[in-house]
Amino acid sequence: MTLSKLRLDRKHCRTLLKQMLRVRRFEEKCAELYTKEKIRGFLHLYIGEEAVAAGIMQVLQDEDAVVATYREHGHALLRGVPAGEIMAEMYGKQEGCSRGRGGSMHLFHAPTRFYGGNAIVGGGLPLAVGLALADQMQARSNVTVCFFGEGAAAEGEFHESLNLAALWKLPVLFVCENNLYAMGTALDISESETDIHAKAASYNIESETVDGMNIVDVEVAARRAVDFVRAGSGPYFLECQTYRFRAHSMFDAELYRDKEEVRQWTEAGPIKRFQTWAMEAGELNQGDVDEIETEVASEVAAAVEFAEAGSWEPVETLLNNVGAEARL
Amino acid sequence: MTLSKLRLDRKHCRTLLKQMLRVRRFEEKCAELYTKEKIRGFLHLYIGEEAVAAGIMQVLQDEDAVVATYREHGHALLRGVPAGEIMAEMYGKQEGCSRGRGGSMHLFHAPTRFYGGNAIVGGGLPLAVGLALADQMQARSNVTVCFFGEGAAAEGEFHESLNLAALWKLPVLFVCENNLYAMGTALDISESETDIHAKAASYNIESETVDGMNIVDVEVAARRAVDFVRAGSGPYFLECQTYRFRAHSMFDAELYRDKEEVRQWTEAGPIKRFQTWAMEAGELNQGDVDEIETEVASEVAAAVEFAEAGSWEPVETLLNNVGAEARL
Amino acid sequence: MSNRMTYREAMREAIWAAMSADDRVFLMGEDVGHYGGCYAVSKGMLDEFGPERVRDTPLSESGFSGAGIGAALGGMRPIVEIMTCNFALLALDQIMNSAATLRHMSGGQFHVSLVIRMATGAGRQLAAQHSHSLEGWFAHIPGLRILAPATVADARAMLPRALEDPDPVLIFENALLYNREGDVPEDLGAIDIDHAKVERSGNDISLITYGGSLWKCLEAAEKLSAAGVSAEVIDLRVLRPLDDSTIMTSVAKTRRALIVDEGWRSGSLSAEIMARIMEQTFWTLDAPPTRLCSAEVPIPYAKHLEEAALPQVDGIVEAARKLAGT
Amino acid sequence: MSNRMTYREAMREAIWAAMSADDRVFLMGEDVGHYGGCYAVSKGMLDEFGPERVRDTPLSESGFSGAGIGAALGGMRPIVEIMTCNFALLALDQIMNSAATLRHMSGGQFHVSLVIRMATGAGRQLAAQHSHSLEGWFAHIPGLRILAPATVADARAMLPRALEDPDPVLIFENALLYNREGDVPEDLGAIDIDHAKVERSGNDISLITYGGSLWKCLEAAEKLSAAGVSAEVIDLRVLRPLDDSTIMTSVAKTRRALIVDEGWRSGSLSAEIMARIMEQTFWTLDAPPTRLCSAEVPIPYAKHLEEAALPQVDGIVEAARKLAGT
Ligand SMILES: Cc1ncc(C[n+]2csc(CCOP(=O)(O)OP(=O)(O)O)c2C)c(N)n1
Ligand SMILES: Cc1ncc(C[n+]2csc(CCOP(=O)(O)OP(=O)(O)O)c2C)c(N)n1
Ligand SMILES: [Mg+2]
Ligand SMILES: [Mg+2]
Repeated sequence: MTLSKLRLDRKHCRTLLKQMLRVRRFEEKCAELYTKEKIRGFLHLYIGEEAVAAGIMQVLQDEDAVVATYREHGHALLRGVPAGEIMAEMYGKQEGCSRGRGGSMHLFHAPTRFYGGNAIVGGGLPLAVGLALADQMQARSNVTVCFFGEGAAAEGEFHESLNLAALWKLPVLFVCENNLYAMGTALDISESETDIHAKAASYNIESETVDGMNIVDVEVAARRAVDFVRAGSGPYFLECQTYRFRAHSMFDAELYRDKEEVRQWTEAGPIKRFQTWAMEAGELNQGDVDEIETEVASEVAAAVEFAEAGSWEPVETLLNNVGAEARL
Repeated sequence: MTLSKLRLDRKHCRTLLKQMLRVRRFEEKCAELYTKEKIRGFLHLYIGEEAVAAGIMQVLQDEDAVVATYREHGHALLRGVPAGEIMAEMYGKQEGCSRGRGGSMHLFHAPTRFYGGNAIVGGGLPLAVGLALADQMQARSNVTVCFFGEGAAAEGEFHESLNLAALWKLPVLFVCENNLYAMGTALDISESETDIHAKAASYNIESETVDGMNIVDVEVAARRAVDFVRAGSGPYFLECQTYRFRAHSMFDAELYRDKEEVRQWTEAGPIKRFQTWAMEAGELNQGDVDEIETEVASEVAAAVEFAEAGSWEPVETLLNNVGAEARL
Repeated sequence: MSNRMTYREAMREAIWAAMSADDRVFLMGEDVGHYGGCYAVSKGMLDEFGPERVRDTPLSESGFSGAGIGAALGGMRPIVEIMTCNFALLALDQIMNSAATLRHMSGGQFHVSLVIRMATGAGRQLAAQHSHSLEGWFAHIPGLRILAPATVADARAMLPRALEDPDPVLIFENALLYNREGDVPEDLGAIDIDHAKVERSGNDISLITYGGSLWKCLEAAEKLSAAGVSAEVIDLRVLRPLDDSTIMTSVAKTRRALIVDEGWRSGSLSAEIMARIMEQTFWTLDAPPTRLCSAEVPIPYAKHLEEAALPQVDGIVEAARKLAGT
Repeated sequence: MSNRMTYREAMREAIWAAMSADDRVFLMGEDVGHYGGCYAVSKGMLDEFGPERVRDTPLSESGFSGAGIGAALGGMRPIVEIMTCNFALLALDQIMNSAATLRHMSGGQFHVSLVIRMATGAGRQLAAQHSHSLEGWFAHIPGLRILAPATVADARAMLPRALEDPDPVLIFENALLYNREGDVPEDLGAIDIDHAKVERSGNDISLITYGGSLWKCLEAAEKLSAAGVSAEVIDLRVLRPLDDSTIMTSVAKTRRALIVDEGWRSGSLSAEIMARIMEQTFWTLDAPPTRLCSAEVPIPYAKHLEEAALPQVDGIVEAARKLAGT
């Protein structure tokens, strides 16, 4: 594992493992609740990709902004949105972080500057550009991190956003979560140039590719990238090579990839890998892991409890939140 | 002048000069007719850029397709649309190549596979991709040439189209007419990477830059490009560096560039340059030039006459050509 | 003679048959191939017809819709699939400024024989960005033909006819219908696809609707019948151009009309129908036509709120009874 | 006290004043800076406010509209200029799926205080891709506020109020109006921008319109008056939300309504207004409301055809007389 500029002491190892496990266990619970019909609509699991969001969130500050996709439970959780509010949102309860209006694909949270939750592929990129523009114009040294899949790189909005960000030297960190598939479309049938990070060069954007299954690598790269962006040097493009272990959504028959490929990637999963390494390196022991699992389990249980205990928004307020006043 | 693979005999020199002059004189007349209010709406002149379309049209075959922009009088004329029909179109007469429905920005002509005439910047690129796809799927060895300005390169449709063309190895020749300005927006305030042809690399598209003020260079490059495309090797991207001598449209106060810059480019104009060279090289003499001017003048005069003699479509047929039958 | 199948199977069979019959027909869109279609409509087609004709596209709605237009100009008969009408907004420039206008701008020289299919509608808790019902809104655009198959038979019959149309046709498939079963007659040619259809005959009130709401209206008509109100139910089927004559004939008979439309109320198709009724058959009315539309809110995720936002059977019954004065 | 100026000057003064008063306000769009604005509205602003606040953008309507949304979320007050509504189609995903829905999807946590200005309308022989009148069509979208200033005073007064709005506001400026002169009162605050306005009072018929057509209706009203028909002219001003009460009050008085709308007829704003009249004041009507809209054709280039495609004064007079039975 790359260790440059990163103090991998016991405490930090514990944090990294725990953060990944929080997402993993939370989402496993979501999948279970989906089959029980507690959660409905589309549910896109991040399982397998945890190292990406977990690595990057490490290096953000409170005032930074985050824009994500419809596969954003992990990002929300790791950004600090309370697990209970996320779960309640997926239940459709008014205690949810979007008052039950958004559901799984539209988690929002003002206190942590978490701007969603965007279910239009590529749609978050222009927003991130604008958030960064606002920071730049108001001379705030915040960073806006924008997560998206490699599938989004084909959309026109990707192109327009990267150009704007580079042209105006905006403080955006673009994080491409390259999990090789956009639904069932493999990268090589959607991009004439499959080296995603190389695209950044055509906009004069600094970029690099990192092993997204290795949280330490991700964190190191993220620190470099965020420092660069925060220093006012312009945008940065980070491609994280990763893989989703589960189906695209709960409706996907996974006809487009074979089980062996999935098995191999799962084998090299980010949690297993980091945990093994940290234990072998003597930074963590079984007791630590058990402790973390217990903490995480109780967080998840509490989240479910919170969601279960939540209430339904009265139907009378259906027209709320369309506009500031009910004048629309 | 580059002469590789090009037989610059007297006949060909005559052709090249004449083709450029046809556009120049035709458009000078258009400008005049605009001030007389014979032509209305927007009028975008190609004056100064003639070498680009003239050079490229040399190498096309009858079955090839052409897609252009709102600055397309020259392309239409050089592709073989009769001058009279173009002029009549700008008059709004039903003898016009689009029956007076389209005007200056929407010239169309089925017999020469001239697909417009598109006033949405970037809007022609996906069409060109589709035309090429149709040719590929029907195993025809046609080339589709798509002209657009450097301003279009910022649009999302540029990105989506280049990716599709490269991904599917489609027979499209993308011709970027880089005249340094998109209306009043200079290249360096609209692109983070101002080397336009370099963008093609990010899609794995072959590309080159050529001096668009030099018709011989353009023709040589076009031949190479068209051969490549016709051979089925995939798309090709040609950036032609050029300059528009006139305002963007008849409404433009030209606040964004200074007269000296315009003067310098005009000095190095494609017609002046080629004519001087051809005369110095002994390929053409003053008599040839005079003859060409006479031929061109009479073509333009005939076009005006045709347009003047044209008729107005009766108002009763207003709803025609919305759909095949009048069922819309 | 007829065959029983689901709406999904009907669409699949329609595409399959068209591809088999005509080499110029091909299917293009996101995940139509390897994934099998986001609603499994094109499952198995990649194996049958190959990747040239069952063409997975990158995520680039504007690009591949425009490519569909170009391919049509080049003599092909593309079926472009946009996963849902929500994403079709990304392709609207190509649809309105190119597909719908090319014939006109070219003075009739060119025409765009393109079919674009997309899913539409709410009801599956997919929230604001996946639940638009924009078919009525698209019906504003001259140059387009807008189809909204509600029945399995129409799902089967409309596509081949759309492919014969020399101009662009948009087919909106309400995603809630894919699993619905129905009968498809053997003789597809006998299915008229230019007109609205009286799906249920009645005398007291006309329920005018299309797509997913047809089934709600038919259910409501049953309930109304029990309450002594005889409701006629009209399936519009073609949203552009609207078939005024079927509408007016019905309204002239029942003298009362309720339009049920899953689009947002203001500026919806329901408004257009009300305006036309007013223009064409005002003097036969016993009462002003009314309408039941979606609430003017981005569709909420929570089930009870989503249900409240959409026209439902009980609401239709209530509105109809009020209008009928019972 | 009032000042005389053109519509263009009024828009310029409005933007200028807003930028001077509030650092958060900035203008962003194609050619707003060095070129001086495609309709010369922002001429001189680059020199005054610098390139940060008068921000020339690349041709990327979706990108910079979305950037405007993000900047609004980040606390700025962007004025995004899209040259014309024809090009706004490229930004529709950002407008409908983000700007209009973010408040709702986030359960009220976020709001998008964004103003998007764009030119609209036909009449200058710019043909099919430059002549759409889409304001009524955009008015279908919940979450947006749609303004259509027809007078010079409104051109001056609406922008600052739009900037105060916590939610997205779209301002449609009919390009034919830029050279029109009018008076702007010193006290802008006194201008109510939430309601429609009776621009001319009358008793026999209500002419309901907005934007460029207002002036045609006023001219028609003069002619009608000469023919003994007293026409009331209503300028809608705000197309979403519609001010039903001003409309209904007028129609209840005149009992006859003619809606004049430059949009294509089917699914136009005129249909919505007819539907509302039907819903709210049906029983006071002496005759069914009628409407005069643009012909359902992409706008042709030829002058006589373009004129024939749009509502004109003579046509308004004729339709009004027919309706008034004179
Ligand atoms: C504009 C748009 N087109 C299509 C879809 C449907 N869709 C949802 S996710 C997805 C795949 C996206 O792939 P990628 O960007 O790689 O992200 P991943 O799901 O792999 O994380 C598609 C096609 C959408 N939501 N938005
Ligand atoms: C989508 C769109 N946005 C804006 C415009 C207005 N517009 C017309 S031409 C033009 C500049 C285009 O520049 P470029 O592509 O370089 O072509 P050039 O005019 O220089 O030939 C602009 C902004 C348009 N027609 N379409
Ligand atoms: Mg992916
Ligand atoms: Mg240019």
